[in-house]
Amino acid sequence: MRPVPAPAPDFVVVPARHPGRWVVIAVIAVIAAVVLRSVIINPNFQWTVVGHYIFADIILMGLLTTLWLTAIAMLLGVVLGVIVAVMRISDNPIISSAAQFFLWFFRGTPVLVQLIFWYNLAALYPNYAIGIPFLAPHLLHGSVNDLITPYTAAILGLGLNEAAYMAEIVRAGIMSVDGGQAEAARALGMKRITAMRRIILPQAMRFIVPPTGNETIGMLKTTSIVSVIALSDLLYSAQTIYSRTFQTIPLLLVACIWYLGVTSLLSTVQSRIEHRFSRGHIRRSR
Amino acid sequence: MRPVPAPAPDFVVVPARHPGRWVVIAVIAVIAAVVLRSVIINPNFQWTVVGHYIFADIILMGLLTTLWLTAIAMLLGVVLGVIVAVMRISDNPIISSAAQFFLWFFRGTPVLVQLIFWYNLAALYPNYAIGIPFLAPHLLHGSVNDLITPYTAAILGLGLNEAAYMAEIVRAGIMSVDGGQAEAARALGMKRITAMRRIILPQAMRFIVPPTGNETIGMLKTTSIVSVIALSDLLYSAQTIYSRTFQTIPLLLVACIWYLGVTSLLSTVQSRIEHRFSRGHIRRSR
Amino acid sequence: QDSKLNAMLPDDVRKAGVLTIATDAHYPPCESFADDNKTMIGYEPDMWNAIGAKLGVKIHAVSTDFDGLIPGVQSGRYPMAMECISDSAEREKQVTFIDNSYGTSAIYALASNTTISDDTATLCGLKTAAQAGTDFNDVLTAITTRCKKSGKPGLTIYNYPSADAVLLALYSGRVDFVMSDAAAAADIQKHAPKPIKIYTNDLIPKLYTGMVVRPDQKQLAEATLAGLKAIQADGTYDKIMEKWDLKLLELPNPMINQATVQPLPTPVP
Amino acid sequence: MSNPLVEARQVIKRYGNVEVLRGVDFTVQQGEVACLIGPSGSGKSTFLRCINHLEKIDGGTLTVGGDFIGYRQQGNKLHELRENEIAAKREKIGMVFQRFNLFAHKTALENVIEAPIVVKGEKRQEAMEHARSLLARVGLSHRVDAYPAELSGGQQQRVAIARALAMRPELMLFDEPTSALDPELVGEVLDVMRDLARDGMTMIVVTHEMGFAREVGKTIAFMDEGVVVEHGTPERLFTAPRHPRTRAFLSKVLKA
Amino acid sequence: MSNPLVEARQVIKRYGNVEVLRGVDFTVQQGEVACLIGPSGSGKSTFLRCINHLEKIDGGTLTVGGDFIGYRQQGNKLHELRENEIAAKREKIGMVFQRFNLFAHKTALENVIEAPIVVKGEKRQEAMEHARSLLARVGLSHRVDAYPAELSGGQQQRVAIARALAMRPELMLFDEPTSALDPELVGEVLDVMRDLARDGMTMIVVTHEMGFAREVGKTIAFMDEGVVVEHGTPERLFTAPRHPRTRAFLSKVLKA
Ligand SMILES: Nc1ncnc2c1ncn2[C@@H]1O[C@H](COP(=O)(O)OP(=O)(O)OP(=O)(O)O)[C@@H](O)[C@H]1O
Ligand SMILES: Nc1ncnc2c1ncn2[C@@H]1O[C@H](COP(=O)(O)OP(=O)(O)OP(=O)(O)O)[C@@H](O)[C@H]1O
Ligand SMILES: [Mg+2]
Ligand SMILES: [Mg+2]
Repeated sequence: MRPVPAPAPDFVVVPARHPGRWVVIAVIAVIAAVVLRSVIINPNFQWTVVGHYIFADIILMGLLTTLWLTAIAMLLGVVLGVIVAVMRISDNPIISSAAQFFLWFFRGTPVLVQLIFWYNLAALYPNYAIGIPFLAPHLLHGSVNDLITPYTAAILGLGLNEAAYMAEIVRAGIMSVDGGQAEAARALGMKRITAMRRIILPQAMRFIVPPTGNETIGMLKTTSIVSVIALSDLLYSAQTIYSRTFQTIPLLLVACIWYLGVTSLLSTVQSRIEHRFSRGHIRRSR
Repeated sequence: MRPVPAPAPDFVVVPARHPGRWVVIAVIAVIAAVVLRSVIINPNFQWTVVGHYIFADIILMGLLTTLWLTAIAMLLGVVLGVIVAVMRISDNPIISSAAQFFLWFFRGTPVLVQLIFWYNLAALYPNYAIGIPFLAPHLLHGSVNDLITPYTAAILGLGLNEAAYMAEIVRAGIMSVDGGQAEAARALGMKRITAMRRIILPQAMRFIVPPTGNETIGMLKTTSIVSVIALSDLLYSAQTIYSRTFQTIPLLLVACIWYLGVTSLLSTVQSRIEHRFSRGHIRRSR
Repeated sequence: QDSKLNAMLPDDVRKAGVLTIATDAHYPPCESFADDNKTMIGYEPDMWNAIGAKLGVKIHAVSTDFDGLIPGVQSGRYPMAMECISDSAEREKQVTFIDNSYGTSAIYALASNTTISDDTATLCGLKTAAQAGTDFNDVLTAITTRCKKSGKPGLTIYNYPSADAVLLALYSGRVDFVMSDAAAAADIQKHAPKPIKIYTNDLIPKLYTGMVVRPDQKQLAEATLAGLKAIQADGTYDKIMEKWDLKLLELPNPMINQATVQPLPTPVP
Repeated sequence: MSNPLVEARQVIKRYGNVEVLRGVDFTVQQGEVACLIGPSGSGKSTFLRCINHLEKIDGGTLTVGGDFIGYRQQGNKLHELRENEIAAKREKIGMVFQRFNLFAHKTALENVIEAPIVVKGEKRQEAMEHARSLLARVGLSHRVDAYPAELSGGQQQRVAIARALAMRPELMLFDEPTSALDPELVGEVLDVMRDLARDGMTMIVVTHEMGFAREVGKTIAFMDEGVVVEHGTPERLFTAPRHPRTRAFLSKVLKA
Repeated sequence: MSNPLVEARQVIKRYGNVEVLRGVDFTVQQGEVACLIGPSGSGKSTFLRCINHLEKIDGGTLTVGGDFIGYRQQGNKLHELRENEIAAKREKIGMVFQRFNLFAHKTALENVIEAPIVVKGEKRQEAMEHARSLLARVGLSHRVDAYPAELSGGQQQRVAIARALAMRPELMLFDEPTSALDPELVGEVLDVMRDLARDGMTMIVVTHEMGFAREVGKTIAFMDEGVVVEHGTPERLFTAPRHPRTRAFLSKVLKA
């Protein structure tokens, strides 16, 4: 190595220019303006109709149904999904095949069919009776139709279906956690299930959250399928109106505006959760 | 340490018994038998009707539509999804916001609306004209209805929608690949895009495949939404028949049987692909 | 209320004092939701309320998507369904009909389209649409058959899942004409974004439409039929049909499963 | 001297068809520090993992404190235990890994209190106090709230030691605890281990730090190809290895 | 001696508000081996990464072969290059990481041929031949088809060296290439590096292997807190360090 040379001659640094970027910005701006203008002035969009219905009671009621159905179905889906995923990777062959069967069945059939099935369980089994053989054969009994209201059917149908999809996501997440973590937990005397709950799952969340965001946003739209069991969500409420007034496009716009709003909200929540679960995981420099 | 003691006294090892397992197996077997029996003998299922329609031409045609729509929509979804995901994590703020807008819009609106929108573009814009201002103002022009057939509308609607969901999945996958891999690629002189294509994405596949399996199986059922644009998939074909004959339950069974079959096939393919992409990733002992 | 009619009802319905009817309230003028989106309006709601009054039961109407309708009846969740359901031999194998009116269809086209007329020949080679799984499709097939017989090209038929999707295809110019319920003509013309003209055709048949119950609900079917006859006898039926501008579709002598008991002629293409 | 805490006789372990441990004999007395050395792949880690039954053995006997970790003894019958029953028995054995394996989503303090709370059911307050004193002992009082990714390797390994000690084990197993560390950081971890040895903790240490083995080890065992080839006091083994394989190995390692 | 391949003058690098490099001066001649030593966090890795512009510098100048890696010079103006233009310039600089960073989904051979094919556009056949000869040179002819996870650390690091050499670089950067290796395996990697040095490759090596630095290094630079505190020949630096910080560091490392 040489003795340190004299200080460097003063170079002037010229930052990298990206002329392409400005062209792209300009083109996008022009296109956006044209599209926006044509959307606003195009009479087919019937903006006055949109304005009339956007806060209509029926739409807001539908939105409410969409929101709570999504919330409950996702809750059930995540909780059951975690359980099924853990069962699926169990060493016990029975537990793991049971989980696999669940996955196969509920991923494999359309949710429409599942809903109709639950709702009309009575067609197959009109009455139920739970009892203790010989002693009290009919401890609890009644009509299946009374037991399964549209709400229970919707929650069962959407929740179980979602659980199957979530199970697959959770499984992938668990597999992505470094094996050393489980090993350390076992060496400390934790039971498998404790290690899963306290050590593996919290770390798997990093991988689980983004696809779960997808599922939640998807569920928001899937709920409209409950119209087959006489429940009316946001989209179906809009459809109800336009089946009478034939104002199809403006009413779909009303639904879209609400969906976009809720989706934006959920995306924000998602990136917060993602941030939270990346705790302790500093990505090495790129 | 002591001198080595005499060989161990001969203990007899009694393997762990899992009496619980056998009870569970028995219970499951009994339940399965009861359910199966009741499914087979229950007249509501109308198995003869199922048998009559299971290989009916219209059902098989519907199945075909389901299959090719799923294939093309997923293909478009994956390809576009990868592009959008890569754009989303780009350093270039314009590219990344464009990707974010795409995600926001296509995840945020129901696919039903997107389909109706594409299909009925003509209601909004009856004609199109692409030209060079002043010189050849109408180089290409025609009726939008001729341009957008049910098929193009279906592919656009399903594919773009799926792309938004896939983008989120791919992004999560890319973030899960160790940062050192990108670094090594850059140090070897690879351009970002080359590193992404050759090094990062193939390794991200491990994380991408399971949720993509979910998406594909979901898409299989989502295709039935194309009925709004006069295409008839498996489920809708069944619906068309039962809306005439009122044999709702047996025809839904027909659809379910096919869906379960295809899902089983896809699950097998998925685990093969998963296996393939875990190449070089030996999990440390659990 | 007529105590003799009330006595005809099955015990469970009579004791409950409520009869649940499932429908899909998205088909004006059969039934649709009023502006409050709770009340169902249409000629069928008027009719079921009148019959309910005669039978001495309250009617509880539930709107559900069609896919849930028949399974709901078969499972006993809904004792009855009413949704301008047209009667056919095939459907009678699944459910029992109490027919209450005629149903028929009409051809709808944009007023700007001047080539179409009541003559079948003007329709040959055009694009058309109808709701999937409906009898409208049989008419379209018949038109195609006649066109082909006279050496002309047949129709290109698109099927959509709902009446509004069919109309949207017409407005967006995707099809030249559509086939839909004749009863809806007034509503369609009132709400259409573009002027609409209506045509008839000699290939359009008349059908019976009615309420449906599970085949083993003979007693409920008989009671309902008796109620229907009662409102015909006292003139309520006439008033309802007149109010909805449907006098032409009145069914003078209603029966159970009329499509097989007293088949209507099908026009020959 | 007549109180063996760990006693292994003819321990055999197979992965599929490969016999990784081919009859290991090994005894450690209460309060003793035993070092295991040997080339890569000789089965050192595998043997260590057998001791707390992270791996099931396929032959021989292996007891800790006279107790079969994976079995319940009844007469001359050994009833295999289920995973959850074994878990409880692992409490008394602490283990420190080469790659630390700290829980990445928990701070240093949370790492240490986790097992006492969820496994032993200690009160949070108590566990915290104990954890703080342990972290102080390994010189990390100022870093209790840092996440593992924010700690240097040496600091992470010291947290790992504190985590194992929090369960108040009778025996500590170390699997190359310093080999993932920068040379500068090795010292701080060895210091902690020296300290533990002085306090009378029974320890089995797989290590490549010959200086440490010589200074702290009461006995050294040299493993190769799944057996303990030779063992003895450090003085004897390092100065007069009897077996040619021991000699070859030592010459290679001591030179580097 | 008048042909500096790498020339750094007053290089400054900040992460946010933290100045990590606070004016580094450093020169390496063509064909020379320079070793960088210093405590953890002193900025050795950061400086190495600045040389091939994996990090952008915030002040000073840094040239390789007279060329500004991140800039195009025009008169006394330095035009910043875009990432893709810089990529091309990195070809002539090979880099070996502490954690190897082999492409996990590719075999040893595929790791080595990847960059020549996709970056330089070499023919597959040619690249394969070259790769095989390089893998033979690092003693891995028998393991060409193994995936990284199937290789020992020492073998992985040797593949990483072959991978860097496959681009026929003028300069090789090593960032603690042996610190993640078991002591037994260190030797095999250092042997390969010795070999390279003998063949006249210009190398900058961040290392804790003082024996290697002393034997192979032409010059040694000691870094602390973002500056080169002292540099000189190994003999001088190791036997008569001038700066007290150098002395403190060396005493700690040489003892371990
Ligand atoms: N889960 C496993 N499946 C198959 N083989 C294994 C497994 N774990 C270890 N082995 C093999 O067992 C042998 C002993 O491995 P072990 O890790 O015990 O060696 P070691 O002495 O600890 O080596 P090192 O110093 O490299 O850590 C090796 O050949 C290894 O490849
Ligand atoms: N991406 C980053 N963001 C913020 N600070 C960083 C980043 N990378 C490194 N640093 C900080 O820069 C300083 C120098 O780090 P560097 O890795 O260059 O040190 P080093 O000498 O290589 O140390 P070691 O011997 O531990 O590898 C450290 O204090 C480190 O915390
Ligand atoms: Mg080991
Ligand atoms: Mg470093």
